[in-house]
Order: sequence, then C-alpha cells, then structure tokens
Amino acid sequence: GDVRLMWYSDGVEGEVIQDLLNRFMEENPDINVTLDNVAYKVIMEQLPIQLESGEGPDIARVTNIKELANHWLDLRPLLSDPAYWDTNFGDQFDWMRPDGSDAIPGFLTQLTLTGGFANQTLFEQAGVEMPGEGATWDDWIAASAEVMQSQQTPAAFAIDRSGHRISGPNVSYGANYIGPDGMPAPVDDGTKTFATKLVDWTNEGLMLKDTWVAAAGSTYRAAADDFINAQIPFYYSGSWQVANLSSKIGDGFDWVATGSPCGTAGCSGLKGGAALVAVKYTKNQDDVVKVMEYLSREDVVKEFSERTLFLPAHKGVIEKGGLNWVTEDKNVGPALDAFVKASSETLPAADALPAWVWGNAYYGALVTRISQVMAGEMSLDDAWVRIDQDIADKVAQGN
Amino acid sequence: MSRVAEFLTRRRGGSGWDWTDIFTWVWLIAGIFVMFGPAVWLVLSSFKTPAALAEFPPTVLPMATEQVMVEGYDNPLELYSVSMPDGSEQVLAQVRRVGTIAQMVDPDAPDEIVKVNIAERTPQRRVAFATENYVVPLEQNDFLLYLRNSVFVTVMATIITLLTNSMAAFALSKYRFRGRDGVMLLIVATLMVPLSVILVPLYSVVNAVGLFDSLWGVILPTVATPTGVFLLRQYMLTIPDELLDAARMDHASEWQIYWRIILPLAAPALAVLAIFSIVWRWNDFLWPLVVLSRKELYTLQVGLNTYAGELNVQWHYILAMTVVTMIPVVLVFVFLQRYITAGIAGSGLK
Amino acid sequence: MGQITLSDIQRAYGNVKVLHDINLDIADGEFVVLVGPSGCGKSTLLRLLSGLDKPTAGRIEIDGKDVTQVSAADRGLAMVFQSYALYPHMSVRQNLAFGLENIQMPKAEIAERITEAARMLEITDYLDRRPGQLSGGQKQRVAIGRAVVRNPTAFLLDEPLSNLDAELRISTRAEISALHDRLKTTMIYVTHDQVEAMTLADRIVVMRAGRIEQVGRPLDLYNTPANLFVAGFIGAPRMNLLPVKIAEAGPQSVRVEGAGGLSIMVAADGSALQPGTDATLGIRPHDIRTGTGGDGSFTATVDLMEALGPETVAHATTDDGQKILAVLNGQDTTKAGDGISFAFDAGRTHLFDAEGQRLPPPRT
Amino acid sequence: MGQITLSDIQRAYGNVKVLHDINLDIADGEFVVLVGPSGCGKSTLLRLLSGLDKPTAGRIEIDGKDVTQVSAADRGLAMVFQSYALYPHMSVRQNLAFGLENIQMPKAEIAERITEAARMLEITDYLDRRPGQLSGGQKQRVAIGRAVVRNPTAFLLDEPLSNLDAELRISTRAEISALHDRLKTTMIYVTHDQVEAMTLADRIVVMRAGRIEQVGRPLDLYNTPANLFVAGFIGAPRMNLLPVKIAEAGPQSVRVEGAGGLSIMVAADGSALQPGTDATLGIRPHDIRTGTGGDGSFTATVDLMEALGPETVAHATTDDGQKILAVLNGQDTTKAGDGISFAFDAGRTHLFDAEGQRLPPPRT
Amino acid sequence: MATRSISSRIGAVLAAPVIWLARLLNLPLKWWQGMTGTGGMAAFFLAPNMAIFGIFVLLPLVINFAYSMTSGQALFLSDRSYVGGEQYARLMDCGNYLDPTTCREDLFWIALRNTALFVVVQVSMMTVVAMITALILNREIRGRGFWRAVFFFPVLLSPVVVGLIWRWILQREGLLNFILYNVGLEPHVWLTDRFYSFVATVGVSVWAHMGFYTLILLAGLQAIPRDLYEAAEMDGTRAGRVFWRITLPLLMPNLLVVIVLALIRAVQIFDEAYVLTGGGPGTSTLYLTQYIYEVGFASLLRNPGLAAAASIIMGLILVVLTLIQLGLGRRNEKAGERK
Ligand SMILES: Nc1ncnc2c1ncn2[C@@H]1O[C@H](COP(=O)(O)OP(=O)(O)OP(=O)(O)O)[C@@H](O)[C@H]1O
Ligand SMILES: Nc1ncnc2c1ncn2[C@@H]1O[C@H](COP(=O)(O)OP(=O)(O)OP(=O)(O)O)[C@@H](O)[C@H]1O
Ligand SMILES: [Mg+2]
Ligand SMILES: [Mg+2]
Repeated sequence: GDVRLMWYSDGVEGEVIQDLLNRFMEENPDINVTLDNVAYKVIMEQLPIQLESGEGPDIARVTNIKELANHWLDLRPLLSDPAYWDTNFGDQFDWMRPDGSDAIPGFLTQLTLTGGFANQTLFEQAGVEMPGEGATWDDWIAASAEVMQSQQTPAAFAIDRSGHRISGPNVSYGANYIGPDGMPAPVDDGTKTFATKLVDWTNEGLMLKDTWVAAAGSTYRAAADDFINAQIPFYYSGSWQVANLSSKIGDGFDWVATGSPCGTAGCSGLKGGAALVAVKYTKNQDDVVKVMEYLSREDVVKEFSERTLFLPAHKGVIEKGGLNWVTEDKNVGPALDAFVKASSETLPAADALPAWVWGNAYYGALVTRISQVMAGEMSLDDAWVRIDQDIADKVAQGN
Repeated sequence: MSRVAEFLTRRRGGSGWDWTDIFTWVWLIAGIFVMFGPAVWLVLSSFKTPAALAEFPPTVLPMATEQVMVEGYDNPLELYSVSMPDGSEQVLAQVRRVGTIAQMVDPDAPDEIVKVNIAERTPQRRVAFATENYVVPLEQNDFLLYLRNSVFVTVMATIITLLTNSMAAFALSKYRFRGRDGVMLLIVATLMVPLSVILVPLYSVVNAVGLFDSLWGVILPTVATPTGVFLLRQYMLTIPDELLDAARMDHASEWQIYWRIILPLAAPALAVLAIFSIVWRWNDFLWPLVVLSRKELYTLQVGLNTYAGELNVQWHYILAMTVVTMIPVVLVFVFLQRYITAGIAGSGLK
Repeated sequence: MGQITLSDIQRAYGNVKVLHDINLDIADGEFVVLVGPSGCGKSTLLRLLSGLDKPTAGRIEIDGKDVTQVSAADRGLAMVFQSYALYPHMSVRQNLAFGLENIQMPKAEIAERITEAARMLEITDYLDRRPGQLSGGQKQRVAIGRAVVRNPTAFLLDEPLSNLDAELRISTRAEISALHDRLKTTMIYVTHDQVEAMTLADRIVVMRAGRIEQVGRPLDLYNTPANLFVAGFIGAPRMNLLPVKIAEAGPQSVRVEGAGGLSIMVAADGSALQPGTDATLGIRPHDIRTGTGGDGSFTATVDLMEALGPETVAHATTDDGQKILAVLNGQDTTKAGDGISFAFDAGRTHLFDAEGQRLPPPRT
Repeated sequence: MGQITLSDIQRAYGNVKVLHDINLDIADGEFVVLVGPSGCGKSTLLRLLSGLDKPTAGRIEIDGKDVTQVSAADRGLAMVFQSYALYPHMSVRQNLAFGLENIQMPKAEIAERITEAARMLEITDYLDRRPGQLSGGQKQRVAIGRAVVRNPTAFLLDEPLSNLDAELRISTRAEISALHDRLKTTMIYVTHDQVEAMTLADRIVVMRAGRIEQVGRPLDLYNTPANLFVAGFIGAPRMNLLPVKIAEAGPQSVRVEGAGGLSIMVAADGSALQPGTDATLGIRPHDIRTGTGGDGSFTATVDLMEALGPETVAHATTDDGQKILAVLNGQDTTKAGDGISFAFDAGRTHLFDAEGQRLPPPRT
Repeated sequence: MATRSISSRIGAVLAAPVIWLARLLNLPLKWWQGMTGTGGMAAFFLAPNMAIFGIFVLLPLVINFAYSMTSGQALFLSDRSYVGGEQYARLMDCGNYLDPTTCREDLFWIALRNTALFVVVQVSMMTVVAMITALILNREIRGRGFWRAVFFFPVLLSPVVVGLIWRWILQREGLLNFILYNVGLEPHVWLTDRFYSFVATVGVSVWAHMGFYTLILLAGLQAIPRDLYEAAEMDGTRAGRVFWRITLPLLMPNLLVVIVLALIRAVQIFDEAYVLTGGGPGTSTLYLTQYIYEVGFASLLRNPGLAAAASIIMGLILVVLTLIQLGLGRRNEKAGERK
C-alpha cells in the first residue's frame, strides 16, 4: 500500500532518507513510500491543524513531539521486536508520549546536544591557550575576551537566541525548572546566576549584541554566520551546526567542538532532537510499521547518521562507536566525537527537560525577558517577576 | 552617441531643463540603485555558494577561489597571492593548512614547499556562478508538476478575481441601491484582518465545505479580495455616467454595459489588479501550505520552500528558487503593465 | 409608432425644480423642436423621455402605454447626446454597430446601415478612427450616426448640429429632414438655431425656466407669438419692443401712442383694455425699412452697422433714446453716427398688454 | 501686445497631415475668425498657437519672439476649449478664479472680475455649482468666462457660442465684441456661424483640409470670394453655381453662356481666357428675385419652400435640371410644384474659371 | 511592434472562451433584468463576490470572534472552553494605559504603541513616495515600461526574502557598512540601534510595497482627462499648483484606495520586520502582528484565544481609522465623480 512520510530538512538528510527509502521499496515492492519534503514551517503550523482534525501523513519527522504526543500511534503492540526499541531508543520515549504512558511512538532520527565551538585558529593567532577540560563559563569568556582584544573581533562570544540554548548552562549553575509537582518552578538562583552573567557580558560588549538584543519575543536567532566569519572566537550552539560549519567554513580556519563549559553544578548541555513518529490516524498500520522497523534498523540508523553528520540516538550505534563520518573535513570527526562524549555529561535536571511539557513555556519566557533586560528595557528583578508570570499564564492557558 | 544625448536631454514641453526634469532623473537613477540594486544583488547572490553567502563583508559578484592542478597532487589546489618576506607578491597554490601556517607551492615549481603565515595570503578569486543552486532543487523536485499546479491556481484565481470583483465593483460604483454604502463598508472593513490570524477558522471552513487538500481550496478563499473590489470600484467612479446612458439608449442590457463598456474602460485598473492577483497567488505560501498536504498538489512556492529547516535554512537554494519563480511574474508584469496607459474615458465626450 | 404624451411632468434636482408641470402631446411621426434659453430644461426633458432619468412626478406614455418606470433600454428610442457620449474605446464603426449588435441584427445588414449612415454624414473616411482622434464636428456626426442607424420608435436629438459648419449643417439638416420624410419617425429635436427650428419643425415648443411658453407651427410662432417672451425668443435678430400706452381700444382695433409722437392703429381685440394702460408694441427688425411713409416712422442715429453680406443689421437709437434694430437688405453704406429714418407698417406690428400677453385678433 | 506670425506651420498625426504650410500674420489687436469645414484643422491650429501642441515643422512668433518651443503656460494666452475642459471638482467660481490665483492676483480683484464676467455671461446664479450640475450652454459660458477673466496677450476661442440659444448668442457675441473694443486684445476665433464670422471679424481666414484658402475682410470675402470653395463656403444659404461656357472674353468684360439660353456679360478681366472653355457662374440666393427682367432670368419649378419668417428659401429646379436656391423676402405662398420665374443682375454674379479661380476685375 | 501583436494575439486567445461565455450569459441575464429591473441587476453583480466573500472571509471572521471568547490550546472551536470576555480583560488589564510596563500583557501594549508609530510614519512616507514615483512614471519618459518594472520589482519578492536581503545589507558587516567604510564614512551597527531599526522597518516595508501603490496611483493618474491639464496649462498654472489643485483632487478616489490599503497593510506589518529585526532591539520594533503570531501560533504553547482577542481589537482600531478615512475621502470622492 501507500505510505506518506512528511519530512523536513536542515541539510542533506532529505536526499539521504530518500536513498534509504528507495532501497526499502526495492525490498518491498508492494509498499510505496512517498516522501513529502516540506518546509519546517509546515511541520510547525500545518501538521498540528491536520492532526487535530484527524488527518495527516502516516509518518512524520517532528520536533514538537511532546505537545502532539496524543496523535502518535503506539507501535508497541505492532512491532515484531519492541525490546529492540526499548533498548536502543528507550531513553527518549518519554519525550514523545503523554506522561505516564508506555507507548512507543517512534524514534529520534537525530539526537542533538547543545555545546560550544571555538575558533582554534583565532586562539592560536592570539596566542591564547584554549581552556581545557572542566573550564567554566567564566574561563571561556575570559579567554575569548583575550582573543577578542588581540584579534580585534567585534565580540568574544555568542549564544544562539533561544531559551533552549541557555537552559543547559542554567542547569550547570544549578537551575531546576521543574517543581516538585512536575509543574514549573519559579526562577531559581541557578537560572538567575547565569542570566545575570549573560546580561553583564552583553553590557561589557563581550557577547555579540546582534543575536539577543536585536530581536524581540521568542524569535530564534542563530549566530552561526558570525562564527563562520571569524567574528567571534567562541560560539555556543549545538551539534546540528557541525555540518553547517563544515560546509561554510571550509578551509577558512580550524575549529573545535568544546562541549559545554562548566558551571557550579556541572558541565551540562541540553539534549533534544527530531523524531520520526507514526501517526495514529494512518489507514495502513502494517506498512507503516514495516517502514518504521526498517528505518530504525541499526545499520540504517548508522548510515543515516554517517551521511548526515547527525548524532545518532541509537544506543547500540553510539556504544559501538566507530562511526565513519562521510566528510573530507578534518574538523568534523573530532567535533562530532566531542559531542558524543559530552552527551554523557548532561545533568539530570537537563535530561528531564525534553520530556517536560512546560519546557517551551519556560524557554520562551526566558528569552523574551532576558533580552529585554539586555536591551535596557527592564531590570533583572522585574524580569524574574515577568518570567514567572508569563509561565503561569501559559500554564493557566494550557490546562 | 547623439541618440544617447538626445535621450538624456529630452524634456517635457521641449524647452529648457526645468527642475522637474532634473528631479525626475535624480529620482529614476536613485530608483535604479535603491529599488533595483538590492534585487540585482539578490539575483547575483543566488549564484553564490553557501559559504560565500555567509561571508562578511559580502561581495557583489559571486566569487570563488581559483584553483589549479599542480603536478604531483591529485586534487586541484587553491591559488593565493602571498606577500613574501622580501616584500614581493607571488601567486602560490596551497597544499594544506595547519593552524596558522599554510604550506604552499609555486605551481611552476611544485617540488618546493613554502610555509606562509595565513595572515600573509589572500585568496585569488574570480567570478564563479554556483549554478548548482539552481540545478539541484530543480532536479530534486517535481518542478513541472508544481509549475502546473501553480499556473492552474494563479490563472483560475486571477480570472475569478477579475470577474467577480469587477462585477461587484460595477454594482457598487454605478448603481444606487439601498445598503450600498453598507456593503462597501463591510468589504473594506474585512480588509483588516491578516490571513495568519484567521488561519484556523478559515481552515475549518474550508474543511467543512470539503475543499481541503484540493487546489480549489487554495483558489476560492483568496478570490473575493476586498482589495480588488475596492480598487476597481474607486477607479470605476471616474468613468463618466454618460457613456452608460448612451449604451442604455443603444438598447444594451446591463450585462452588456458591464461587459462592453465598463470592462474595457476599466482596463488600466483591471491590469493593475491582474498584476497584483498574479503576484499574490503565485507567491502565496502560507495558505497553500495549510490546505495542501499531498505533494502532487503542491504549488511552486510550497514545493520549493522545503529548504527552510528548523535550525538551518539553505538560503542558497531559497534564493535561487526565488529567482526562478520570479521570472514568470516579471514577464507577466511586463506584458500587463502596458495596459496601464492613458485612460480614454473622457475622450468620447464633448 | 411613436405617439408620446407627457402629463404633469416634474423634475427636481434636490430642491431645485428644473421642470414644472410639463404637458405635451406629440403625434406619431411628428417633428417637434424644443427651443428655449440655455438652462431652461430642454436636455432634462429629453432625458426624461429617454428613460435615463425618471420624473419626480407625472406620467410619460408612449403609444398609450405608461412607460414612466420603463428603463431606457426598453423604450426603443434613440438619442443624440449634447455631449456626444461616444464610446471612447471603440472605433467609429463599432460605435455605430454597437446598438445594432445589441438587437442581434445580422452582420451584413449592420454593415450596410453603417455605410449608408457614414455616407450621409460624410464620415466614411473616419470609420476606423477612435473618437479621441476626431474633431468636434466629426464626433458630433458620429453621435448623430449612432442614432440614425437604429430604427427607433422616436429620435431624441440634443443640439445635434451645433458643432457643424454652415454648409455641413445645411446638408445634414436636409438629411435629417429627408430621413424624417422617409421613416416618418417621431423626432424630438433640441436646437438653438432659428433656421433649423423654423425649417425642420412641424411644431415648435418654446420653453422657459422649466415651463412651456407656447407650442405651435413655426410660422404661427413667428407671426403671432403668444407673449413677449416668445416674441423676443423667436426670430433673429430679436423683435424690437417699444413701450407704448393704449390710446383707444375697441374690439376691432387698438390705437397706441408712444414716444416721439408715435401713434399707430393696430388691428386687435382691445375690448378688455383700458385706455391709458401700458402696453408693448413689437416690430421685427426685418419689418423696418429705411425711408419715410409707413404707418409709423421715426428718425434715429446709427450706433453700429453689422454687414452680414446679403443684409445689414442696423443698431440705432431713436431720438428719445429707444434702441432699435433694423435689418436692411443688401450692403448699406450708412456709417455709425449718421442719422437715418425708419418706417414700418401697422400690419406687421405685434401688440402685447401690460402682462405681456398678445392681444387677441380683432373680433369678427 | 499680441502680434502673431505663423510661418510654414505643419502638423501631422502619424502619417496623416492635418495642417500643410500655414502662413499667417495677425496684427496686434486684430480680431481674426477661422472658418472652414468640420475637420479642416481649425482646432489643431488653435492648439498650436496656444502651445499645447507643437508643430511638426514651422515657426510661431508672438510679438517677434520665436515661441515655437515655449510652453503654453509661458505664452500668456487664454483659450476657450471646444470641449469646455472645465475642472469638474471645482465650483464655477473656483473654475473662474483658478487662473487668476495662479498669478497671485489679490482676492478682492479676483472677486470683482468674477462678478463682472458672471454678469456678462449671465451665470451669476450658478457660481456655486459644479460643472456636472450645469446644462451644456451654461458650461460653455463658464468656459468663456474662464478665458475672459484673465488678461491675456491674445484670446483663442474655439466655437465658444455653439451651445447657446440665439438670444444669448447675440448678447454674448456683443459682449465679446465690446470686450475686444475695450481691451484691444488680439482674438482668434473659430466659428461655424456665418453671422458671428461676418460681424465679429476684422479678417476671416477660410481654411480647407489643412490649408488656408483665403484671408480677407468679411465683406471682401462675401463680395469677391477668391475661388469656388470660398464662394460656396461664405454666405448662407450657399451660392448657386451654374456651369457655363465662355462665349467672349476681353480685358473689360466676359460673356458667358449657359443652359436654357442664358447669356450674361460679366465685368471681369478675361484676357487669359479662351472662348469655349468651361467656367462657373455664381449667384447668391439672396441676389435672385422672383419675376422677370434682369440681366438674366429663368423659370423653374419649386421643390421646397422653407419659411424662415422674415424670408423664405426657395429650393427649385430649372427647366434644364439645375438646382437653384433663392431667398425671397417675407413669407412667400408659392407651393412645391409651382412654376416660378427668377431674375438676377449681372453685377451681382461671380465668375470663376475652369480651375475654380475667380476672374480678376476688369482692367482699367 | 511585432511583440505587441504577438502579445495581443495571446491575449485574444486567452480571452476567447471568456468572451464566448459572456455572450452566452447575455440572454438569461436580459430575462433576469426584465424580471427584476436594474435593482435586481445590482444584486446579480454583487452575488458571486458576496457569496465567496461571505463563506471565506466573513464566516471565518465570525468564528475568529468566537475564538476570542474561549481559552485553551485546542485548535478547533468545538474543543475549546468558553471563557467570555476573559481574554479581553487580560489584554486590557493595565495599571496605567500610558505606561505599557504596568500592563499585564505589557508586550501587547508595547506592540500597539510601536504599531501606531509605525503606521503614522510608514503610511505618510509610503503615500508620498508612491505618489512622487507615480507622478514621475506618468511623465513621458523613455523606457516607461522598464522604469515601471524597476519600481515594481520588489513587490515580486516574498517578504521573507525582502527581510533577508535587507538584513544582509544592514547587518554589522553588511553591504551598507561595507560601502560606507569604503567611501570613508563611519559604519554603524544599524540593527542594534533602536532608532535605526525602526527606520529600517519603515524603510524596508516602504521599499517592498511601494511598487504596489505606485501602480494603483499610476492607473488613477492616467485616467485624469488630458484636457484638464491643458486647461490648467493655459491658465498658466505652475507644476506645484497643478498637482495640488488638479491632480490631487481628481486622484482622490484612487488615493483613498492607496491610503486605506497602506494603512491596513501597515498595521499588519509582519514578515519583513520579523526577518529583519525580529522585533528588536529589545522590543522597539515589536509590532502587533508579531505579537499575535507569537501568542497564537509561534510559541509551542499557543493561546489562540488571546491572539484572536488581540486581532479583534486590532481590527476594531482599523475599522475606526478606515471609517475616518472614508468619511474624509467621501467629500473629495464626489468631486472625482465626473458627470
Ligand atoms: N489624435 C488625432 N489623430 C489623428 N487624427 C486626428 C487627431 N486629432 C484630430 N485629428 C484629425 O485632424 C483633423 C483636424 O482636426 P481639428 O480638430 O483641427 O478640426 P476642426 O477644424 O477643429 O474641426 P471641427 O470644426 O469639427 O471642430 C480632423 O480631420 C481630425 O480627424
Ligand atoms: N445635476 C444637477 N443638479 C442641479 N441642477 C442641475 C443638474 N443638472 C442640470 N441642472 C440644472 O437644470 C437646468 C436645466 O438643465 P438642462 O441641461 O435641461 O438645460 P438645457 O435646456 O438643456 O440647456 P442648454 O441649452 O444650455 O443645454 C439648468 O439650469 C441646470 O443648471
Ligand atoms: Mg442641454
Ligand atoms: Mg474643432
């Protein structure tokens, strides 16, 4: 029968998945998988509407997996080997199913982890030693500031404008968003500490203004281009940038992934990812299961990751290691390996976030208000009040 | 040369350059730079590689570093001009770079490796068009299918828009009936709400009338544009009523008056609306995105916009596809704009 | 068929009444000319007839059917607009064909009619031009042509010849006249040209300020104008009107006396008049001749001699300050400032009472 | 000042030449009337003079300065458009004031001029209306008013009275004439009305198909038209033109013979003529009288009698098939079909050679 | 010449079926006209438009109003809970209406204030610039089609691309600074400056939509009878006065379209500004639609009820503004109506 797969791409993964599916269809001539390549916006704006009216594709690649968890098909009773899934993808099932359920809605095509990148060449030119293992945020910023001084870059570092991005560091400073009842907790000292640092750094001209200050609300802004153009020696983003940096920096300079700098509580990044899930409303469960089983096969996952330069979410693949990254760039392999390594350093408070429904409410409020502080529109103290209230409003609305 | 001089010195009224002539040309020239400049730059940028796109400061033309095949190396090497310690400039090919030191060779003397600090070298660049920005998306996508859908949507929507809007505008400008002002007000008032705001209600309506996932679902909600009615109506107000009277004396039915008198005389406004409608429908993105879920029905904009991901946007493809999809509308514009010529409605009168 | 009856027609624009109680019967096939001062409501009346405008009150009947509320397209009339109102986007040919196409006339017949009308109006050379490329007179001819090609119940023509040169005007006038003779279609014709009115009309309707002043055959209007207004309006140059006093008044004749010893016996029924009351004596400039020895005569000083060619208009002032116009045959060589004597016959005078009404003819 | 010279003016629309080599000198203060058949290029010529249009070739001088390339606004002329061209969004008052405000005339003076012009044109009551609310004639008067209130170097008037009724036309004509006498401004005036042309003009320019046929004082044109075209065009109804043959030709007189035994001796210089060649004899309808005993006479059958009131136009056909027009004084009672005899004097005839040119006067 | 005839032939071919249809329609319509009179014809001419309009524009608007009375995250009305005016109350909950920071939904009020400022500046600038351009394109310049295309071109670009191009131009190391640097002027970080960001959003939106309004005005300008200009020229009118006294009043109906549309579009400013400044720096270019978008759609915990309420308030403001416009325009519009 026919299976429709809705897919968005950040890079080459559309071509890769098409390849893989073609192979699948050769093996299963009776199943016709159509890959609907769409813009990310479709996933965000159209898919929810469709799902609510009980329609939609059979399988989709989604990021807001938790919000839409009610619409996913539980594959557990249909899979030939649910245990394989539990072992290899089990850690992330909570990210994509309603709290308390034991369903298997799908698996992550890509695991992401926030983390830093440093421009090795700039550091070298400035003659500044790159902070090593266990270096704190302060160390990194101080070192970057030195590079900035010496190399006359406009700023020392930048973090993507996103609440998700600063949540890892927040946790590193002891933040915990989740209250004892599972509901959002008021902004705590951990968050305040790091946020205060960020504001200070911005005011001192160390953090690039163009990303955080120059936007409002929860608008997402990446600073990748500034890093690519050697405008900043240090850049905090995430594993998904590896392919992007590789292709755009090329031979421009050497760069390394640094993992997440440490705070007082640890050196945590934040995990995330995009999942491939089956949709409850499919009329063709059997074939959907076949496709899902195929795509979740260890060899398929491995190939997919190697070619897309994505971190795999498959435990077996990670543990076996030896991923053969398909690239000529000598910076890529070590960077990805660094992320794989860093993924074990995340703190529990961070690991709880992807599966937490109110995560996005928290992220949005953080980024909105902190950037207002950076722009001088309100004080930090006001910001804490606003953040708590914003979140409370969301919670009230969501129930 | 004299033709050029004549062209440049041609003035209104024929005598002397007055300030309006100067102002006109200043404005037009400024227009070239301000209005057209960015657009030209956009086209040029669409031929840049992703790396060149991200580059600071941007170059005007798409550039790529020159490469040479050097004996003893399998892959082509990039050329740099290097300021040598002795102060001279030399063109060298880079073998590899380690940290801040580049290992380079003279292409003519490939045996000797020169070590150069990377601050001392600048890439040898030349203009290069990254045509793959165009080729890849066009090959990957069902371009022809999308094109067909887009053309269908655009043509049907425009025809229906022109027809229904001009009919309504005719009634609203040339008849006096009770409630006319009310209808007009209603129409203008509904201009207010942006589509993105009523997206969900509109979706439920379209779903309810069974137009979901059909091209008509894309077409119909857009054709009753209040803008069109308003635009046409205001223009039709300037058509003298005497001409309608004459037609009535000529035994024309109201339909014929609309069809044979009003429409031709409103041609400039219709052309404007046609241009708008075509541009809008052709570039529509959000609404088709919501209504269409099957690839077979995708319009160009939906189909070619798959390069906007969550974390990365592949701007090189998006720009190239912007240029591609722009070409037909530019042609349509050039074709239709000539109808925006002197209104002739008054010349039949005394 | 084209028998038209207007009953108590009124038309107002806002508060401004432009037509007051118009009553008029037009026989089938009649040629009626509307004249009157500019702005008196002629075009308005025509628009009401055409159906383009609706009266504020009153009834319009065509061939006995009440058409007051019938739309213009269904009345089957043809109209020549004072403002031409040609379709600017159509060629002359298409302008002419439009009305015919609307009634699904076969192509061949349309072509034939257009050729015929174009020949008659001398616009054959311009058939493929647009109105914007025509001169004023050419446009006007097209406007006439557009009405002529149709075969309407009645023609409504609003100053159709005003922009034509004398020669063309005469020939077109003749064509219209011939058309009328041939088709016997009712025609209602507005004009400011006395010659047109006199030569074309079966009856002339004289209007003033939204009212009908007099309706009658052209020569009747000329010879026996019902009141001072008509007397002044019909005939060019306008009639001389001299203030007089009634001296004697009888049922057969009235004697009036005026300044400068003027004393005239006019044949009229003056039985209703009191001697000593005011009256007005009208004498047409054409009825005044130079010289002495008529029923009345006076001397005057010439102010201006306008030589028209075949005749000369003398503007003069009598010794007691009365302005007088006289039309003299041929080219007169009298110069401004010269003295001149005029004479006229009592039989050519017109007598109006103090209210401006013409005295009835002598009782028989 | 308003001395205007046109040299070799040409104007073409695309391939169509509408003006060919126009040469004309207009003296300062002169009143020049342009006449000619519809479409002959009068309005075009006026537009060239005004500066709204530019000639394809030739030179226009005003007061000795070459203004061919000067824009209309800078020529300082005023124009009455055949199409009125009133500003539809302004009241009549604003229409009149507009040109004056442009030259920063004080408000009080503007008001005064408007009052004066409105009085003269009888539009005082409509000053606050918009053009859309006016009748055709009212619009035309506003158009005249707009030119009159200015104080231009010269007036250009394109059929300014065509939509006015006879009475108003005469009074407005008189006003224009008075205005000209008072201001001594050059006026160039297009009209189709013979009376206007004859009475207003210092000189009349007769045009045909883009060329000037004759320029001269009104009576000269009437009495000695230079060619057949002018002869036919000036004078209404048009001159009767009879085909004749030259019988004898001398420097003092020419004898011509025509159908029906017609034989007339005309005083003219025929020394260039060969006996036996074709010629045309012109006789104005006004110069034909009923009865016998003139230098020439003929009998005819009446086709149509048009009673104009003061005179009657007889349309008749001579026994040999020649159509003849005659204007008879008074109201004639002859009916169509009746026989009638006409007579005329040799002194009132016009003789044209085979090329249509008038024969020169007898040698002295 | 050749291209023209080809293009007109294409036009003829395209028009043929429509013409055929129009002919076909004539007979039944005549009958209908006979039945109902011209009044009925007005209904007929309005019907198709109003039917589509009612279903696809009015109905969703009504539903949107219903949304504003509900809360929850569910997308479909049937799944949402009725809360009455609560959303409105939340929006209007302010300590001091002049100080947005005292409001519960401070961002809404900030956005409202920014939008008001934006509308005033942008609409006036847009009208003036479009008018000047239309006047210039209306002159007899060579290559008119080319020039029209030049000024219309940006309209063809999607707002996202527009925002992007201009961000590339205006960003710290963008084209503009590059040019400034090269001609020896001081570069400036435009997009982190409150004032320049605002100016940039105004400027860019004018840039992007000007062609649209220019075209409307151009059509209007061309419809003004030439003879009026000739009369004005004979009246010795200076160019400026011709514009104020002839062109402007006669253009009024079309100018009204431009002002009303520009106003509405300005209030709805979103994509360009969003891509260009994202609402920043701080909240200085945060406009209403972005607020609505973020509240109702962009954030993962959406609040369609609040968004709907905000949009209704925005719509009401617009209706009032437009009514004022139309009221003002009405007088002048009458003037434009040529008899
Ligand atoms: N735009 C044009 N294109 C082509 N021919 C034109 C154009 N305008 C005028 N003509 C022609 O030029 C000739 C002269 O026109 P013009 O308006 O000067 O005539 P006119 O003497 O004023 O006539 P009328 O007495 O009818 O007003 C006419 O034959 C007319 O058809
Ligand atoms: N729309 C209107 N509003 C107010 N008054 C009007 C309107 N239209 C015409 N009038 C007035 O009605 C009167 C009659 O106009 P109409 O056009 O019938 O005159 P007319 O007899 O045709 O004059 P003319 O000989 O000048 O054409 C005029 O005084 C005119 O000013
Ligand atoms: Mg009239
Ligand atoms: Mg003319």
